[in-house]
Amino acid sequence: MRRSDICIAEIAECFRGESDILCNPIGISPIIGGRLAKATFAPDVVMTDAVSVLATNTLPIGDQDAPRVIESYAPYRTIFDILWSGRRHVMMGATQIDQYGNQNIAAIGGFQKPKAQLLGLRGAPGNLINHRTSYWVPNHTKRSFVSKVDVVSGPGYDRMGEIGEPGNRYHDLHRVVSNLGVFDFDTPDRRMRLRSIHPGVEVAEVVENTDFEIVIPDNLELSRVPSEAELEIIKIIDPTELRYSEVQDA
Amino acid sequence: MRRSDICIAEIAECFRGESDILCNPIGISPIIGGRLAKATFAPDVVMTDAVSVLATNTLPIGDQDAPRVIESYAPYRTIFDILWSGRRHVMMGATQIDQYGNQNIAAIGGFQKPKAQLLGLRGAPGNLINHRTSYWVPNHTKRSFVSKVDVVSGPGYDRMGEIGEPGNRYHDLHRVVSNLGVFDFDTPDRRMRLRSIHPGVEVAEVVENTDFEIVIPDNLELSRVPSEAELEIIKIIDPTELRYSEVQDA
Amino acid sequence: MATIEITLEVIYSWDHRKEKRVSVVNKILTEEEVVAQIEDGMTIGVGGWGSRRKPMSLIMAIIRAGIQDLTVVSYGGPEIGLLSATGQLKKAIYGFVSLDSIPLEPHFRVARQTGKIEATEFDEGAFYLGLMAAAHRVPFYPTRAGLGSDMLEMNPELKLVESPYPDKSGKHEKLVAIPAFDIDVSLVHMNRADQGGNGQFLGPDLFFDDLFAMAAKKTYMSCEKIVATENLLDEGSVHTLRIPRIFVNGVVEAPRGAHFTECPPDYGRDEEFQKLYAATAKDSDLWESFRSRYLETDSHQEYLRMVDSRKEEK
Amino acid sequence: MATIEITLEVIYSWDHRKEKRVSVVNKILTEEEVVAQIEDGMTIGVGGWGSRRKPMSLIMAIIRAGIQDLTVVSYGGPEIGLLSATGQLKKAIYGFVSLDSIPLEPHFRVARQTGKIEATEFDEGAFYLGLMAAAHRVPFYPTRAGLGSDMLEMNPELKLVESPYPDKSGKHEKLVAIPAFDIDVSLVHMNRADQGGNGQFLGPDLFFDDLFAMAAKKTYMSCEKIVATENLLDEGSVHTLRIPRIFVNGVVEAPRGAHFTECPPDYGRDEEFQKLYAATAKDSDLWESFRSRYLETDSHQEYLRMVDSRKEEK
Repeated sequence: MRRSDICIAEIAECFRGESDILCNPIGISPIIGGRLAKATFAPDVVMTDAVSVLATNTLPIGDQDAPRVIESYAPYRTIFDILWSGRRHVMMGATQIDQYGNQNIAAIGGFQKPKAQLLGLRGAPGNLINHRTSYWVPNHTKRSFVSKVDVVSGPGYDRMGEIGEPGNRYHDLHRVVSNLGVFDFDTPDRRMRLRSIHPGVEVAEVVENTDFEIVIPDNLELSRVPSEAELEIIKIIDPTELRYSEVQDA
Repeated sequence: MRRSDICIAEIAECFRGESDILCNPIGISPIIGGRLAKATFAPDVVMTDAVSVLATNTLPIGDQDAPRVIESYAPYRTIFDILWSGRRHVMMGATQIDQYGNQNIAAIGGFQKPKAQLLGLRGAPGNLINHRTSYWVPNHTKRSFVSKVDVVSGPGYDRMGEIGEPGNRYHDLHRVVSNLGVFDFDTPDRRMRLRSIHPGVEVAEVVENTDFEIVIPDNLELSRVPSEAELEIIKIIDPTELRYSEVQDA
Repeated sequence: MATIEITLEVIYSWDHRKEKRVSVVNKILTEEEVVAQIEDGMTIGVGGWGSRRKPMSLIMAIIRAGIQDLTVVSYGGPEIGLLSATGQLKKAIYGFVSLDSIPLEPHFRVARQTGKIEATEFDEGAFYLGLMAAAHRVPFYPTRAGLGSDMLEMNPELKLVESPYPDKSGKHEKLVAIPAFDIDVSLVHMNRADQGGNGQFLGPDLFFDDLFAMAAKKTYMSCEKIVATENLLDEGSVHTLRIPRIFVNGVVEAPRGAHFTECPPDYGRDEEFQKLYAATAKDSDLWESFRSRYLETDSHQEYLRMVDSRKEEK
Repeated sequence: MATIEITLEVIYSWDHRKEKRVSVVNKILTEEEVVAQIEDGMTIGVGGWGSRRKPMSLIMAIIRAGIQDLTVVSYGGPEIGLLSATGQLKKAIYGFVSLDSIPLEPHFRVARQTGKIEATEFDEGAFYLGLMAAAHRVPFYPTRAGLGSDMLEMNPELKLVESPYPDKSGKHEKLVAIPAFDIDVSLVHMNRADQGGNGQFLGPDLFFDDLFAMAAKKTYMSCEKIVATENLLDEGSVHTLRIPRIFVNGVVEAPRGAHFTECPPDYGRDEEFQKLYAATAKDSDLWESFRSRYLETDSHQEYLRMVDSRKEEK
């Protein structure tokens, strides 16, 4: 079992129980995982073709010519409508993430004159404050799981706690999936918790690669391994194995 | 020459000099007059087919099957966009209008429990505060040209003067055309002025049928009589003579 | 390894745990099942515009069910007139109330003049903003419309908001804050839909039906015809697929479901029937016979039979 | 009586005073004529999205004309990268700056990391509201987006606005007031247009080009092909006619005018050329040869010849 496929099954798990929302994962593994969820246990979510329609059928990633069974029109303006309505669960990447889930995809070294310009705020400020959001970090190190992010693109639980009611009422930071494990914020003080660890990973590896104190539960579960049926479906979604370039095996 | 045709030529005159705006007259004579303007001296305005498109060609009023040369899509949402952008000149009716141009199409006898419910505010509040507006009153009497309107749907110059800058900066009450004459507000105190009188109408008739003191200029002009070419075009726009049912001859 | 047929059709409905197909979302309901979700005192958003593409079969079902104390939010047409005539309407919130070919809804006129209903009247564009604010879950959107007119006097609950930014002369413009409508259930009528509730308009204008669907806690969609998802593009371009099923809680197949309002290209307005309806506002005997003949029917189908039999009788 | 041929074609262009036909609106311009309307220091709105349907032939004309101190407002793509590389860009106001297949615009990256340009960065949805506010001529639209993130720290000029309405717990929600963008000239690229400037998109998404057109004091539209008004529906449904000419001051026929960005269905992105362009951000020699070969051309046509000759050379 390759690590990437475990990650993808756990990304899919982020969307378990969802229906009648736009499942909107961004990036290679998130798209594969989101489409796996829709292809299996979450068929009632809607997903885009990554261009401008909602497609009922499962599309191979990056295949512009795959036949689409179109449910509805979804140009960017409609995506913002859906975003603001709250009927959306997005999975974004995070170049940096801290213990309360503050995410940075904007810049390293501060915004004014960054050492490294990253993607920018993109839709993160609006996503986080309007609907459920999960994150995907393919390279879990102390440089990605940091004690303090350089810029806050997507606000975490501490920041949103300061905003308070009613501004924070739709904030719902769901999970973080990394190449080492799955994390959530189901702790009394909303600090990040190791929810499950991928088979083959040691807890010490997670701790060593995290620049903040992470909550480790007493009876830690192992991340789920995809079934053979799921692996077949993953191969359909990602026939050219883009996923393996994103995640290193142990 | 029938009075109605004079009215229609003067309605058309309201749009002289306009280009690259939505000429949006509402009601029988206004639509005929607006289409006459576009068919002749104001070809660069755009007009709707009264349903959902902007049509380049001149359409007979009420003819759902007339071929349309469609310039652009204009569902109601787009009409509001255009309205708020200011690139529109509307001509509305007025059940009551006062000396500062306050218009009532909402109710007689106050809003709370009206003696007579009229159309309502409709788009008048937004129209008046966003772009040029003219009015059409087919029956000029003391009950329509009143000293005080029962409800203000479209605000006149006194009301907008109270709002002041910057709220009033797009307010532009252009003209009022009635079955007796043409009126504007080109006076120092923005009271209504008789701009021209229709051929065959006496000034006394206007004064007697107006419940406020109207400004009469020293050298009063006669309203324009449509040319024969215009009359031909009016017949094309209104082949079933709907216009004659709206305006009585003297 | 589990045996699954790897086809586009199959793979989107496979549960790896139970190793079986998951049923595809099916939200088909009857009018009665929709109306069972509506309670006395609720606020109902109604799509369409005037006497155009109104979800009349659902309105008739509300009348049959006798739900009381309703508030209707709409670019108003016969739904407001009918529900005020039957005494089920407590309050109307509207941009206008019209039958188009009859400029003022006659039963609405009566209701207003007798003080039978409460009324909150907005400028037409301001109404759009109240709907959009609800769809976007912000408490208000600002507009200039209403300043100087009696809209603010008529609705003393409306507040102004000052722009935090100065204009070029240093002034902070005051605008009217149009509050987000608080809608419990929206009802819209589409030309086509699939069983999941993806809606399609084939006529000239969507009106604001997508915003009604987004603005409400629950939305029910009636349609002329339910088609398979893969057939949605048979009759209109992708731009006509404007209400995604995520905003729809149930879908009702109701052929001629907008009668007597228009639903082009499927059918035009039944002007003759509309005139008949309009005439009942001024004559209680006419209303009583209209009510007993058309509103006491026990289904949309029977209503249509009564409508059609009238034509045959002539 | 005046002799006029009473045909649909004729009667909309007849002047009763002069008794002659009035010319039908014709706004066709060249790239140079458009650029002559743009002055140093202006704020330019640019339609499209990332590396999709950008009005590149107009951007190239701005580069040729050497207009300085520009502010660009856009869902940014190569227009921001190019104008910062040529030193003509003073400030960028954006929701993002991307080449899509290359997630971060590489020249923009350099400009930011060297502090060469000022930057005002918005949440993508907040950007939409700033554009819509400008189109609707209101000073701001409110949104929740930005609260809790560093968007407010990054843009200290942004203010909050408090809702005048209490929520159910009695609290008045504070929102970010996104100010209307102040755009002098907008540039958009359409698939088709008529000579009056009615624009048509035939690809998957209009993006926000209608709002750019409305939001600016003047708007210029380039297009792949100018067609007769009566042919506008030949290739797309009425829903694709989304920019009426009242918002367009001039229209330029520019086949392949969006190169190297995509303009489907007319053509896709020239990924190879985009890679070539992207590589120039890290190598001043490469940039110099790119600049002299492609940006010092004297017309869009010559630019295309240079692009095509490169392919032939290979």
